[in-house]
This record gives sequence, structure tokens and C-alpha cells, in this order.
Amino acid sequence: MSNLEDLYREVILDHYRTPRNKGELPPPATCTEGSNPLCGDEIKIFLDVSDGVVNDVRFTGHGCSISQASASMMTAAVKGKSLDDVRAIARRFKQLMTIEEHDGSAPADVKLGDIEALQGVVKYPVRIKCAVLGWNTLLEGLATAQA
Amino acid sequence: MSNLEDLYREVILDHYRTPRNKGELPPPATCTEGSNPLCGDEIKIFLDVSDGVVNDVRFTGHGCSISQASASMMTAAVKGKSLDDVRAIARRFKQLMTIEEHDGSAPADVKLGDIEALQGVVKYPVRIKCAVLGWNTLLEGLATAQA
Amino acid sequence: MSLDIAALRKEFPMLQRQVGGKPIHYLDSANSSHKPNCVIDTMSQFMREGYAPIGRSSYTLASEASTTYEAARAKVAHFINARSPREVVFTKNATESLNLAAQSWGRANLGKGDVVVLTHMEHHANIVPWQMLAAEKSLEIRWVPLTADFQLDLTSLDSILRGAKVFAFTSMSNVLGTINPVRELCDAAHRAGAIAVVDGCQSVPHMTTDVQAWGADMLAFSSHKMCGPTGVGVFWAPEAMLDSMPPFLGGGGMISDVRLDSFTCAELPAKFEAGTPPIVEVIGLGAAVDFLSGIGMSEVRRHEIELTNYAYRALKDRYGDDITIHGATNPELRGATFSFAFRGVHPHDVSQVLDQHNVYVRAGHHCAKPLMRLIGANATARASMYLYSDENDVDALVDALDDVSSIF
Amino acid sequence: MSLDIAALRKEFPMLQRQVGGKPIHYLDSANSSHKPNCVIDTMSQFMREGYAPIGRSSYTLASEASTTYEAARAKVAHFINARSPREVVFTKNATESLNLAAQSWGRANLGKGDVVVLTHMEHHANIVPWQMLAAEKSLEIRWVPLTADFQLDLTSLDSILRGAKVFAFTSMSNVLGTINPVRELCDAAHRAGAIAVVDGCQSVPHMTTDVQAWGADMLAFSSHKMCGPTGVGVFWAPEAMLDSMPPFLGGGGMISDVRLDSFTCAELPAKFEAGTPPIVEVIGLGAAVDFLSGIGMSEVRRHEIELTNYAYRALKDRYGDDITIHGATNPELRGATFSFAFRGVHPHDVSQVLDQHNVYVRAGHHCAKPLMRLIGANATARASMYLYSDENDVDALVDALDDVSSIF
Ligand SMILES: Cc1ncc(COP(=O)(O)O)c(C=O)c1O
Ligand SMILES: Cc1ncc(COP(=O)(O)O)c(C=O)c1O
Repeated sequence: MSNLEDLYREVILDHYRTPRNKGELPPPATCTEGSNPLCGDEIKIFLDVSDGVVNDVRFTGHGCSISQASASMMTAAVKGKSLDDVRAIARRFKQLMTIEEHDGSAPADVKLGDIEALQGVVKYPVRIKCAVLGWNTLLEGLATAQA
Repeated sequence: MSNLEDLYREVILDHYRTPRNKGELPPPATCTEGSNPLCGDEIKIFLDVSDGVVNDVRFTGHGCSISQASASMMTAAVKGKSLDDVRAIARRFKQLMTIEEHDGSAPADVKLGDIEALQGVVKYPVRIKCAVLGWNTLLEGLATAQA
Repeated sequence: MSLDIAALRKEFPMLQRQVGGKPIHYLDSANSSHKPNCVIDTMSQFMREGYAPIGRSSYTLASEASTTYEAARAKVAHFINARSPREVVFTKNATESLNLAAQSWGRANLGKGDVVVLTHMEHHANIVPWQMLAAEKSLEIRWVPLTADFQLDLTSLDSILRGAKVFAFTSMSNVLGTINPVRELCDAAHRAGAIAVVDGCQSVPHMTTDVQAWGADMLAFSSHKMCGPTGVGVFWAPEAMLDSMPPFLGGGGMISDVRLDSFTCAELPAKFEAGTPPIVEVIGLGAAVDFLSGIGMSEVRRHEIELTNYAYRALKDRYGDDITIHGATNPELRGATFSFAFRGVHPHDVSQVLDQHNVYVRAGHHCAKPLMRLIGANATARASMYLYSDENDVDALVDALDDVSSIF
Repeated sequence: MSLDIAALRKEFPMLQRQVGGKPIHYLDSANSSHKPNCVIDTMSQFMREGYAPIGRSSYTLASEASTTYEAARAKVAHFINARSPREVVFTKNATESLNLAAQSWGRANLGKGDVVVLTHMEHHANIVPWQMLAAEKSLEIRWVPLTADFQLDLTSLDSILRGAKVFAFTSMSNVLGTINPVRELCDAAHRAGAIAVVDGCQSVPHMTTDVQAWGADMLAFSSHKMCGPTGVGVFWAPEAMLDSMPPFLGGGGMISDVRLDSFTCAELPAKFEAGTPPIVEVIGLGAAVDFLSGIGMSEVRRHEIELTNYAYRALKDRYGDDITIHGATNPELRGATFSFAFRGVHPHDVSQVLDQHNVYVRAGHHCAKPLMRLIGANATARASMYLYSDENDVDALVDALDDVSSIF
């Protein structure tokens, strides 16, 4: 018995069991750390950015299935994309993760594909932080990579 | 209408309206200050002690009827008495002012006379502090006077 | 009167209490207020049906409890017109809030010779924390004096404030009821380059509060004086201010990480809420804010002005010069709190006789000894009213004073 | 079992609560406990029939309220075998109590290079206040390490303590349940010339406390973990110790006099209770102490040992090596709190699945990050029981873990 299918969708468990792009990138790739003080989850995002494109991205860290799967899906979604696209995807994802009204600032036509599977998380407010950890760290990393 | 006759006995109001031994004594008489932080009452006790006898005693201060009357009655009771008698009277008075069991350390045969009128105070626990202020200050003063 | 006070009083179980078979007349609301049913019931219902630790655990009940707790924070933020709930820090009482101001901001920003300005009508809670810091850091404390009728004397305010770093003052005197011009005082502080710390204990329960209109930098007040539970107070400051302040108490909940050699702080407002907060009490305060908002603070204020008027007239009509009511006479300029002297009878004796008539006033220094010295008394008797007080309470006070005359 | 747990559970309304039509299994009592009817009723009855400000006002109701408040203090004093109620100071929570220890005693008695000794199993509440003080005063913090099975490693305790001024340690780990030898640790502190500060949060609610037998110098604990209300904690120290300490928070109630240039402190314990205290909560704590005393702390302890035994066997029988229970295995040496790792599944996922079965455990670092680093995890799942927990709760946990296996 369990009503958790909404949260733990198969594609999420797949990314959790077999994370994509797990590992490090050597410098000059940037490395950005993020953590979730409440649950202790930690993540590092490695970014290789040039000419306005995310050439490569990796992540390492410890965390629950949601934080790990979300980070894995994130890397798969942004790799090879232009910075503008990456930002649009991240904005769209964070919209998906809010219970509040959208402010319309992110283009609704950005497609998230598999990542939509994470929308079940919204029903479990405390887990939203897990799902967005990798994404927030990505955004910080982009700022560093461009600086 | 009032059930306060127990507290505000005539003899108390008399000492309040016409305090005995009010005023100061010049040095070498000692001066000891006491105060009641809760209600702001303040008192000074002046003591002229020699050869084991309280030759003279005066008081000044501001306070409620109970604290003023009690101080006045105290001065009348101890003036001219030996230090041993004064201490016995003070102990006896403080016994009168406790709701707790007596420990028998003060001689029950010490007579308080008029001062017994203050026993109505015990029914009003917050006023006990007012009644004992002058007495506690007296005891401190005796310690100073003898030192 | 537009408020139906009789109906309102029914909401306060303590006001139904009798002593010796007679109704009570509670005139000590400036000290602490009674609690309406909705507050008492919210608290006990929460303990019966919703209690769970907040913040740290993630199961259904804990996350529901966190949501309820944070909703109370949002209510308080709205009540004082804060920009965001993140500006609202829960403490144990206003006293802790003022100590937080002095210890966190003060210790980080003040050094030898720096000036803190207070007024002669402050409550000890807004004096002693600054004196403690002054002793530690060799600060100078300056005082804004009072006029002959116990208003703030603002004639030389700018020169008193010159070079000051902090101006901490009460929005309403707990002894005299005087309402101070908070906006004007904040402006004066800012002109001098000082921050404005407002002790809102006496005004927040009784009139509309708008921290943005005031332009204040910090505000402290207590739940228990505004129909809320004991055990919770509020410290408010703008986010940028809170961000700039070091933590006050250390422990669980206020950290982001702890290593053997160091710790890092959590986000606002958690940074200032170390340990398990007064969960049930905060939720009770939320209910109190709902209650007050439902009535409307301007209605509360209007009722209290009318009642103050009534009390003045009744006391003066009966006792004329035998009663001295300290402070401002215009009820528009004061709260429904007044200290009085009656025929030279000591306040303790006054309150003792009134007590016999179930009229409950406070006698003492009201935690404002510097002001007492100015008034020239060790103590005053103080009657203080609230939204649930009525003309009966005033009449009972007036009548009972007759008995004071007859004894003394 | 000599306790009638079924009857006892009826006293706790929260335990009757259902979620999704099914009973709940609350296994987060180390975080905060539920409140019995007597505590909830005492609080609401007091707010309905007896509420009045304490200490400062002198009318009948206020003096009755003061008496009730002080009676609660006497109950607490008796509960921990303090010499006198004057040794019991009410704070807002254990965290404030530990900050009081560090800020009042510590700031007055510690200087550059002085040593504070902590253990690797402390809660952040007993780490961060000392780190804050260490940063301010350039103190050295030393740590008592743990053995491989997460007991305090006492082999070199004396040398770690050499020259130390403070040894602050928990009487029971909130993560592992480990019970520490408080008497022995106090003795070691005293041999080294250090004071012994005991964080009693986890042991006071669960077993007999005897500060005199311990020979401790300070003790901190919280009401909300021992069937009492939120918003109140206790700081205990012998009178001579309290007398020697400067005040912590300044304000009303803690002063004897305030002048423009200085203040003097009130007597104990008022000196440490600035501002309006959590009146209703202290009285609620008094009811909780009565409740626990009525049951008997040795009965509570016995029940928890039996339940721990039962839980161990049930978990190990079903899951063998798939479950790791951290810490001591002998239930006599531990409280009814245990952290566990289950088949490599992240604790957050474990607790999420358990939540679906109304089994409420906490997942996280439990405010003990240094210990987490030793355990080698960012988080653990923790089940913690209390006098009202029963075998059903354990069975529900055991069964629900099956679902964790099936998902992950
Ligand atoms: C061992 C220990 N110390 C201190 C604390 C802090 O207690 P509180 O949050 O009630 O201040 C806790 C509880 O969280 C604890 O378990
Ligand atoms: C003006 C003022 N400031 C501060 C306080 C202190 O509030 P609390 O005792 O709730 O901390 C009070 C109330 O006693 C007050 O009237």
C-alpha cells in the first residue's frame, strides 16, 4: 500500500538509481556548492561554460532520491544548451515547484520533458527544497562561471 | 463597607498619622538604608547604641501606612532596650509575620504589646514585606552599630 | 459607541469571574491583558489536535504545524504593516526583544564613547539592556527630559541626539499613557544618523501600528498585553537590518552549518529564533491578532478615548483637587492608562482598599523608576483600561475611592 | 509492564488523532512530546479563571497568580532535587538556558586562551553558544571523542580536561539515546577545576534527575519535551553560583533599583527572569511535573527500557543486517531514542514513506552535525519514544519499513 506514486515516479527513481553526469570536472570548470541546512543535503555542481554555452556539467553530493534525481535530470536537460535556454528552463522548473501564482516571467512554452515528473513534489512542501537544491546551485554556478 | 479593619487597626493608623521618633540623628549615630524594590518603599534607620543599649533611634522614609506604622511602632518598642531584648523582640515580630510554622527559636514570652496589631497583615502576603522593612533595616543597623 | 462592549466582554472568561460573590473590575491591562475565548481555544485545540514540533521534522503533522506557525507570523507582519513576514522574529517577550537590539546590534555597532539616547519615561526594559551594554562598552547614555506635564521635551532634541548612534524610546508611556510622536522621533534620530528603536509594548495593543509609516528601524512588543498568550514577544526590523545583525542566542534552528571550529547562520528569521520556539503561544498570538483585526484597531482606539474621557470627568467631578492625574489631560494625546495620586494616601494603601472592592489597579513604580523620581513619588496607583473595559469599571473605581477617604 | 499504557494514552488527546482515517504513530518525542489533558486543561483553566500578571501587582488575583506560579517553581525544584526553589530559573527553552550559562557565567569568568570542553555528541544548543563566546573571547574548545560504537571515549578525559574551566555535556544523546555517566563526568570536571554544565534535555523527561547526587554546577532542560507546554525552559544552578553570576537579560522584574547611571539586581531567582515570564506556561509545566511525578520517573524509565528492547528485537528480527541501529545495544545504557540506517535509502525517503503510514519519525541532522560527521551521514532517521509509546507504534514502524523496501 502506498499513495506515493505521485512523488516517486518511475523516471525519478531511475535517475536516482542511475544518475546521469555524476562526477567531477577538472578546472577550469567551475565548482559550486549548495546545501540544504534543514536536512543536511549537500551538492556540488561542476560547469564548463564557454561562448555562452554549457559545454559540460557534472554533479556530486549526498541527498535523498528527490534531490539526487532532480540534479541528475537537471544536468541532462541543460548540457549543451545556451545560457539563455538554461536560464529559461531553470525559471520554468522553479515555477513548477511553487504553490504560489506564477508571475508570468518565464516563458510557458519552455518544455521540461521528463522533468515534469517532479511536479508531484509540490504536494509535499518540505521536499520542494530537495528538488530545487541542484537548480539553485546551478544558477549560482552560472553566475560564477560568467564572472 | 470594608473588611479591612483587620489590616488597618486604629493603633496602626494612629502611628501612621502621628509617627513616633520620626527624624534623623547626627553622627556618631549610624544610618542604615533599606528599600522594598517591588513597591519602592524606602527607609532610613538612625541608631545611637552604646554599652549594649539602644539609647536612641529615629527613622525617615516614604512608604505605605503599614511600613510607616510598623517602623514607628518598632522605634517605640526598642528605644532604651538592651541589644539582647531588641533582638528578641525583632525575632518575635518576624515570627508573627510568617505564615509558616515557627521554629521555636524566639522566646514566645516576649511581649509585643501594640505591635501585635500588625498581625492582621499576615492575611495580605504582599504587605508582609512592608511591615518587616523597618525591622530588617534595624537588624542591619545593629550589625553596623556594633562593628 | 460603535463597539458592542457588552458582547465583547462575554468573549473574555476572566471578566465573568467573581470574587466574594461580586464582579471584578480589572484595571491593570497595561500590565497584562486578559485572553478572549478564541485565543484560549486556539491554543488548547492546537495542543489537542495539531501539536507537532515545527521546522525540523517533515512528516505530515509537523509540516502542518509549521504552516500554522508561519501563518501566525504572516498575521503579525500584516498587523504592524511589515514588508514581509521575514522581518518578524519571535522572542519570549518585549524585554528579550530589547535585549536582542542592544546585544546583537549594539554590541556589533557600538564602541567606547558612542551615545545611546533614551527618554525619562522609559520602562526598565528599555533602560537596563542599554545600561548593561554601556557598562561593557563604555557608552554614554543621554536622556530626553520631560516637560512639567510629563510630555517629552523636544525643544533640544536635535542637540541631544547630535552624534548619537541609537535613539530608543517608547511609543506610549506605561505609567502616564502619553503617546509619543513616533514618526517625528524616528525622523530626528535619522537626521542625527542614529537608528530608531521603538518600544511598542503599550501602543501596539491599543492603536494602529505602521512600521513603514513610522520609518522605524526596530520595534519590540509583547503578546500578553494584546489579548495573546504569555511566553511570546516580537522583534521587528527591516530585512537589511536583520541581515546585518549577528545572531543573539546560539543553538538549533538558527544555524546553517555547525563544524567543530565554527558555525554559519540560517536565513531570516530563523537566525534569531534559536531553539524550540513558543509554538503554541505564537499560534495563540496569531488568534489574538485575528481577534483585534476583526474589531479594528481604530475602533479599539476610539473606545479607549471615550472611556478615558469618561474616567477623567467622573474622577474629577467627584474628587476635584483631591485627585491628581499625572500627565496629559487631552485624551486624544494619551492612551487609556493613568497614574494618579489620591489625597496623599500611599498608592499601596489605595490599591489595598480598592482591592477590597474588586477594583484591581497596580500600585508601584511600574518598572519606570527614573520617571517616578521626576514625578516625585516612590510609587503611583495606576488604572489602565483596554477594549473590554467599560463605564462600570470606571464607576467602581470612583466609588471605591470613597472608601479610601473614609479609612485614611 | 506495571504502567497501564492504554489508560495513559487516553490522557493524550493528540494520540487519539487520526490521519486519513487511521491512527497515528508518533515517534518523534525526543524532538517534542505531546501534552496530557491535565496540562492543557490547567493552562486554559488558568487563563479562564485565574489569569493575572504576577509579581508586580498586589491585588487579590495577582497575588493568587503569583502563588500558583511560585508553586510550579517549587514543583520543578523538587522534581530535580534542587536544594531550594530559588535555584530554579525559568527561561524560554533549554537553548536560552545554555546561552545564559555561556553569556552570564562564561563572559564573566572566561578570558583569552581559557578552555571549554564539549563532547562530539552535543546538540547545537550546547555547541554554538560556546563557539560564539569562544570567538568573542578567544577561548579554546576541546572535544571529548567517541568510541567506535558512539559512546563517550573517557580514556583520556582527564588530560582533555586539564586546565579547562568548563565541561559542558549532554546527559543523554538526542541522536543515539546514549546515556552518559553524569556523576562521573561532573567529578572529572571538578578534579580539573572546571564547572560541569549538564544539558539535561533528553534525560530529565525520561528518568529520575538528582542534581545533588550528580554534583552538577548547572543544568538546562525544556518543558516541551516532558509533557509540558512550549515557551518555557529551566536553568538550574546552586544559589551560590547564581549569586556569583551577572544578569543575562536586563529589564523589569530583575532589578532592585534603576537610576539614570546604573541599576542594581533583584534577589534570586528574579535576577534572571527579566520581563513578564511565561506565566501560563510555567503553571502548565507545574502540571506536567505533577503528572510525571504521579506516574513515577522510575516507572517511565522501566517502560522505556522494555519498549527499547522490544523495538530492537522486532527490527532486527525482521530486517537483520538491512538495518543499522547506531549506538549502544544494551537498552539499560540508553534511552528509547535511536537513529537508524535502512538499506542505504536516504533518511528523507525513509521518513517520507513512513509518513504515508502515519509513522512519524524525524529525518535530518537532529541539530548535531558534528556527530553526524562521525556517523558518516548527512542525516539519519530517528525514532524516539516516550511513556505513551507502545508496541503498536513499534509494530507500525516495522511494517512500514517494508514499504520502503518495496519502493527503493
Ligand atoms: C540534547 C538537547 N539539547 C538541547 C536541545 C534544545 O532544546 P530546545 O529546542 O527546547 O531549546 C535539545 C532539543 O532540541 C536537545 O535534544
Ligand atoms: C513600555 C513597556 N516596555 C516594556 C515592557 C516589558 O514587556 P515584557 O514584560 O512583556 O517583556 C512593558 C511591560 O511591562 C512596557 O509597558
